[in-house]
Amino acid sequence: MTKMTMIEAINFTLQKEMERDNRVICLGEDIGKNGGVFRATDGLQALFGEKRVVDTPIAESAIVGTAVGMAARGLRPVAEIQFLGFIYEAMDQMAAQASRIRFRSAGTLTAPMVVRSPFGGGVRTPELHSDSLEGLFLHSPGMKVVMPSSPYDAKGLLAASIRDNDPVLFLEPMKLYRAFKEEVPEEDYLLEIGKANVLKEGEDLTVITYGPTVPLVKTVVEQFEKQEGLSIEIIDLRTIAPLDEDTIIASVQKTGRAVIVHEAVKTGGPGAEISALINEKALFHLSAPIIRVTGFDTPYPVPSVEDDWLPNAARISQGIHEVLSH
Amino acid sequence: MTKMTMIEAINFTLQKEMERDNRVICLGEDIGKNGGVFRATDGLQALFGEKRVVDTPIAESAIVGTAVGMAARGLRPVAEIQFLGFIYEAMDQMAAQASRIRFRSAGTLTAPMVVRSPFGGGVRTPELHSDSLEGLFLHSPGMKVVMPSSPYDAKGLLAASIRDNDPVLFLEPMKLYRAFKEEVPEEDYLLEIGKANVLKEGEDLTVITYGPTVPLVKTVVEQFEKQEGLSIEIIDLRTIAPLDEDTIIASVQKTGRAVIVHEAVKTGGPGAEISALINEKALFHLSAPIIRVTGFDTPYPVPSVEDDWLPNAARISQGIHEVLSH
Amino acid sequence: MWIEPNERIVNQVQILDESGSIIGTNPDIPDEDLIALYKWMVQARTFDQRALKLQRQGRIGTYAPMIGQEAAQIGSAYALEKRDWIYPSYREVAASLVHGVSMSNFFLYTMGNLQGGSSASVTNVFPVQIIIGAQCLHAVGGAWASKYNSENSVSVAYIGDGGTSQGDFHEALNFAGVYKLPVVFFVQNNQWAISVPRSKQTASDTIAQKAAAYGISGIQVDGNDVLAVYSTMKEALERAREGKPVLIEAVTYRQGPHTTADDPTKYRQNEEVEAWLDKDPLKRMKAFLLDRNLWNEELDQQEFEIANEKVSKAFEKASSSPTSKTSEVFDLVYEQKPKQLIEQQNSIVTEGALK
Amino acid sequence: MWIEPNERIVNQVQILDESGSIIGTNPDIPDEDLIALYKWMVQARTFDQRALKLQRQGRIGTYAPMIGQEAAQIGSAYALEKRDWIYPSYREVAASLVHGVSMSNFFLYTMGNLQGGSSASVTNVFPVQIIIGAQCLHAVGGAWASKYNSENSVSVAYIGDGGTSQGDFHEALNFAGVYKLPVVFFVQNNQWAISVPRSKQTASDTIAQKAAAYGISGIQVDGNDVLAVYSTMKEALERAREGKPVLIEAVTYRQGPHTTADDPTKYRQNEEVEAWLDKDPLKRMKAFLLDRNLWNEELDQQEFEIANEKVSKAFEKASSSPTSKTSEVFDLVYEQKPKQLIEQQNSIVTEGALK
Ligand SMILES: Cc1ncc(C[n+]2csc(CCOP(=O)(O)OP(=O)(O)O)c2C)c(N)n1
Ligand SMILES: Cc1ncc(C[n+]2csc(CCOP(=O)(O)OP(=O)(O)O)c2C)c(N)n1
Ligand SMILES: [Mg+2]
Ligand SMILES: [Mg+2]
Repeated sequence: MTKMTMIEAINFTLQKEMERDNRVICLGEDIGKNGGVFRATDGLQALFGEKRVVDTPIAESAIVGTAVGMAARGLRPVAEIQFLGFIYEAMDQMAAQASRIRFRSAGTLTAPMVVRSPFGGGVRTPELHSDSLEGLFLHSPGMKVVMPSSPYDAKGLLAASIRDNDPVLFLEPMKLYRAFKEEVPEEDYLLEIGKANVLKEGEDLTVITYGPTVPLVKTVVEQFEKQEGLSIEIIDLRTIAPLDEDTIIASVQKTGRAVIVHEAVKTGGPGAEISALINEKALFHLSAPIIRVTGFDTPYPVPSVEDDWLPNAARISQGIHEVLSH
Repeated sequence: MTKMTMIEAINFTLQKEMERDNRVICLGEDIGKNGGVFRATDGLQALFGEKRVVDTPIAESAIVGTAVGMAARGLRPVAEIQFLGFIYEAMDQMAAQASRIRFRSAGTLTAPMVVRSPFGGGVRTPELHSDSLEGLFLHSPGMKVVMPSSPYDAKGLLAASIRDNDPVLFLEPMKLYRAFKEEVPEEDYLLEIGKANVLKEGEDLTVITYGPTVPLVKTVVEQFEKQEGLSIEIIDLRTIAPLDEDTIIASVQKTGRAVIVHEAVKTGGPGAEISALINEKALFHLSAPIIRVTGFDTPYPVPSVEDDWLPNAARISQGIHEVLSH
Repeated sequence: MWIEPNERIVNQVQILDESGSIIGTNPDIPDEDLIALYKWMVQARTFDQRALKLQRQGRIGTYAPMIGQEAAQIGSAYALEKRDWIYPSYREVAASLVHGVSMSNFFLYTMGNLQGGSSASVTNVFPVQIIIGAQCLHAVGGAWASKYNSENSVSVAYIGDGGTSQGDFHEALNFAGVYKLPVVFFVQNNQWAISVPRSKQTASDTIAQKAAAYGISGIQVDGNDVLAVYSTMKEALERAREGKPVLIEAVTYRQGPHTTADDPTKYRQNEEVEAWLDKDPLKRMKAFLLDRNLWNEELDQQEFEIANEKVSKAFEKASSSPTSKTSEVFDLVYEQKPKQLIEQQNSIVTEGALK
Repeated sequence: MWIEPNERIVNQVQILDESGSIIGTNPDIPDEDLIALYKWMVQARTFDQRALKLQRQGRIGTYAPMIGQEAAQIGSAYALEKRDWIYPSYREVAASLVHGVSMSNFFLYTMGNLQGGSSASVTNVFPVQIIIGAQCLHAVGGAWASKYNSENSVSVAYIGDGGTSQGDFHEALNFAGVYKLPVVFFVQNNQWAISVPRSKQTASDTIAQKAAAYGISGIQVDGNDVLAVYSTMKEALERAREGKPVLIEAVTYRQGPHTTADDPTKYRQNEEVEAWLDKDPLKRMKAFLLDRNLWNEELDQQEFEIANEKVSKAFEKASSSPTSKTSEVFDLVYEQKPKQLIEQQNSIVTEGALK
């Protein structure tokens, strides 16, 4: 066991996976000598050479598209999209190519590949560097979408993603890269894709979240429980495609109340699907409307106002209050 | 008044709008001499010349991106994307450029433009020619998404879209292009963007749908009412971004039951948002879970199985039955 | 100092003229290959014409005829080794057949059968790509994998003149150049992209010259001259195998409609079509073989009959293949079906009963 | 027959050598313009260095310094007419200032103030584009609008060497060629795209030669030679005004980090930086002016002081401008706020009270 930040855990996992399987190769902008703009691939080129850690020209469609081509021919590419806001450029290769090659080829070809990308706000970036676009891929069958909220999860989920035989979009909450350290086993372990993590059990309400907002939700819930003497369950989804229905439904059946928290804009986002799912499968257990505490329905704004725009402590508390008021 | 098919209504409206405002120009693949692969722009190049009806190279990002550039400099481009499945190629220009230029420029520049595209299934096309991807744009603030379900609506909504000062994605249900004719006034009229159309009032249940599935829903509902002696309300959304909350909520508050029908795949689609919205604002009026009858969570399949894959009469009836069973 | 527009004059590689006489140097191609090339053209054309007919009869779905492009497709695919890969668009039936896809498989594709995409299970041919340009990146990725594993396999992306306008085409050629990959971009410039003529697709005089943007080799070849295409492709493959990517422009003509859903009389003159019929690739190669005494009319008739028979058998086979079941689609999304798909799959079975 | 990789030798346009002496033909540029060009360079560099310092002090956000690229940006922007438009990326502060954006507006941008994007309200400068390549298409669309309305206005897209790899770059140049639009693509080849050197971005020897792919004019110019850039841009604008699009490659160097978030010592050698400092654009132009007796050390010092003063004032102005309010963001999504946004806007106001 060593204490690692999330970025260290990611870096460590990439190294281990590359050692384990020489079909794994990393490609992306500035991931070589520079080690990635966040240093996720730091030192990997020195270890594995330019053949396995490849700096690419600036062309996201090509990064994803060539990864599809590689994966279909037996490699296990791990592509980096420098910031999730740039994935729009690769949308066809993500949603119409990587996601559909198994289908199109009647199962004769597959795209076992990972597209890693930092995402989420709160770190004062220029425009289009803080967008949470995971919702687009929830609506793109064939793609899995996985996101860690801690160093431990990052390692287990990234290793599982690289070994998965389907394309995985692996989203790394930028603001958590160096937010804290925790114990991470150096030994091999995998966390199951498609399985949510009940971070904390509770009886009165369920907060469903994932990725960047998990630590914040934990803090808010802790305070709330102390102040109000309540018991709140927290679900960290870990995977949003496919969603872990069982865990979500079981929890809401117990608590009867749900708040969903994510940074992605509200309308048409992951929260909509989660709410619709609960409605479909646990409506009669609900004691209150499901509240979504999310980014507002605007473009991700400039740094000077992002703290108010994001689902912050005040807004999450307000959401919880509202659900409890019924 | 003349009887027109939807494709005729679209063609007629484009002509009228081009006559009315010479800032309106059409661009897209094969829209000139060929008049578009569905003949939506038939005859327009002969009327307005190559300057105003422009065949483009095959480059969707450029079609949308140059339209953004034109619109910001005072033109009113109407771009055609030949099939909605190809919009992935233009995703950045749609969601990060057209949608955000007002925001980015602090309101000093706008993108008054329309992107027209046929969409939806049931007509035995090759792969990626039948996809319903409107859900992606519901989750892209700054873009409006409008879809007619009849020739009359097509004219009023298209004219309104062209005159709107924000970018509009105007989606034309391919299977309805020539499905039927109806009276369409030749005079100018506009249908309000953002306003749903209550096609039929009812007391026992609300079916919410839009675009290609509207006529089917009408037929199924009619049969259902006859057979079961029920009264069902049908809402044709006409616009899915922004959603007409008031109409949806008022209806569900009355009926207490809702079925949502669309061809887009279920998970993360427009139905999820509608369901979440109802949950948020009318939960205590609900007597039954909201059921979504949609495309399945797979890539749009090959022609030989599409009729079973689509929300057909059997599946819609089943959905209605299910909601009524509570 | 200025690079003036289209300053480079690009010469086309030609071996046979329109009447089938040798123009350039006599190619060093064994007789059996000469005959095989022609036989493939006969088969491809026969398939193509039947498919068109079957579509008109409503027995198969939308079909994109390649009549006129046989030399380009067959000359290029015939030059490949079995271990090479091709990445076709929707119009590459001839190239695909040559590289090992069965006619019945292609019929299944046009019938909207899920198995129509399974070519890669029997030979190195990627499934048909509908999105213009996307396959170029897959070919680059494939070439990359092959270089990585020292497989000595070249990847060939087929694309049309119109496809060269797409961003993916650019990104693919650029990556190929940077990583020195064993890949050939084979552009069939058939003069039309649906209704848009080559001249409106790009202002560059030739497509071959686009190679200059990527520091790779480019060449233009008479795409209706199967010998020129074959020899050029051979050279290209040699370069590619050494890690020198190549852009080939094969100048040819789409004699038929874009697809069975298209009406070309809307946008092009009959005279143009007629003029290109004179350059027909089969006619030309046949004349050459006749002249060499490698062929005669009787053999020719026989060959068309054999081809007809083959196509008929293939169509029968496809027609009697199990049709796709809706429930199958749920098995092809992920390696393991998540709960949602299991539920949806089950719901469909129930509904089948309901109808 | 083969177009061999990089067969075309591209010569760079140069007027001043590194020491500021005339190499080529003496340019026909009035003294006041010569002085103005230099003064702009002084202002731009002063702004740039201050911005860097302010970022280090945490008073502005991420900043992308353009030190070393003053000649490229100013030489090109100074050649424009007021009615021309520029479409910048994130690094075009110098070009933007020359074309009429105020320093305080640029500071607002770096401070994350919504008003930082409002340049187009005062001058023909599009807001900063973050997405590599996207602005090229907007410039093409703008040029198209200008041609449509016979405005005689050229649109200039600024992009970096790395940006030429993007699909949008390709599609933009191709459209420009097809429609013969009044547009100039001005590539600042500053040798680096963050950590990726030019040599790994594309296998083409020069970026200028990429023009060949689009049937448009291309030219390479010494981007640290403000006179060469200015004269070349003048010619380019003439061509563009006649509907002949131009691709210019200005060879220059990014002396600083990619942005304030970047550490270039990770990936490049100090010797390389040093070598390029010898080619510094200000040094060179100053030597030229001194030699011509159009300038002296006193004037120089004075000019830096004036610039410093101006930058200070601009920063003060920006700092004392109203900060953006969260509620404003809801007003900038659509012309009219839909119900959802009104509700969300109202909710934010309430919450402000809660905190
Ligand atoms: C991304 C994308 N845009 C548009 C289309 C529609 N489309 C199909 S074929 C075609 C023309 C292609 O022309 P070309 O590349 O010359 O190939 P050809 O059909 O002549 O073989 C178009 C526009 C598509 N399939 N994909
Ligand atoms: C579509 C997209 N991909 C990646 C990035 C991240 N990024 C920002 S600047 C940059 C390098 C650009 O290099 P170049 O075009 O040479 O311009 P320079 O920074 O040197 O001025 C990269 C990769 C981006 N902003 N947009
Ligand atoms: Mg073509
Ligand atoms: Mg650069």
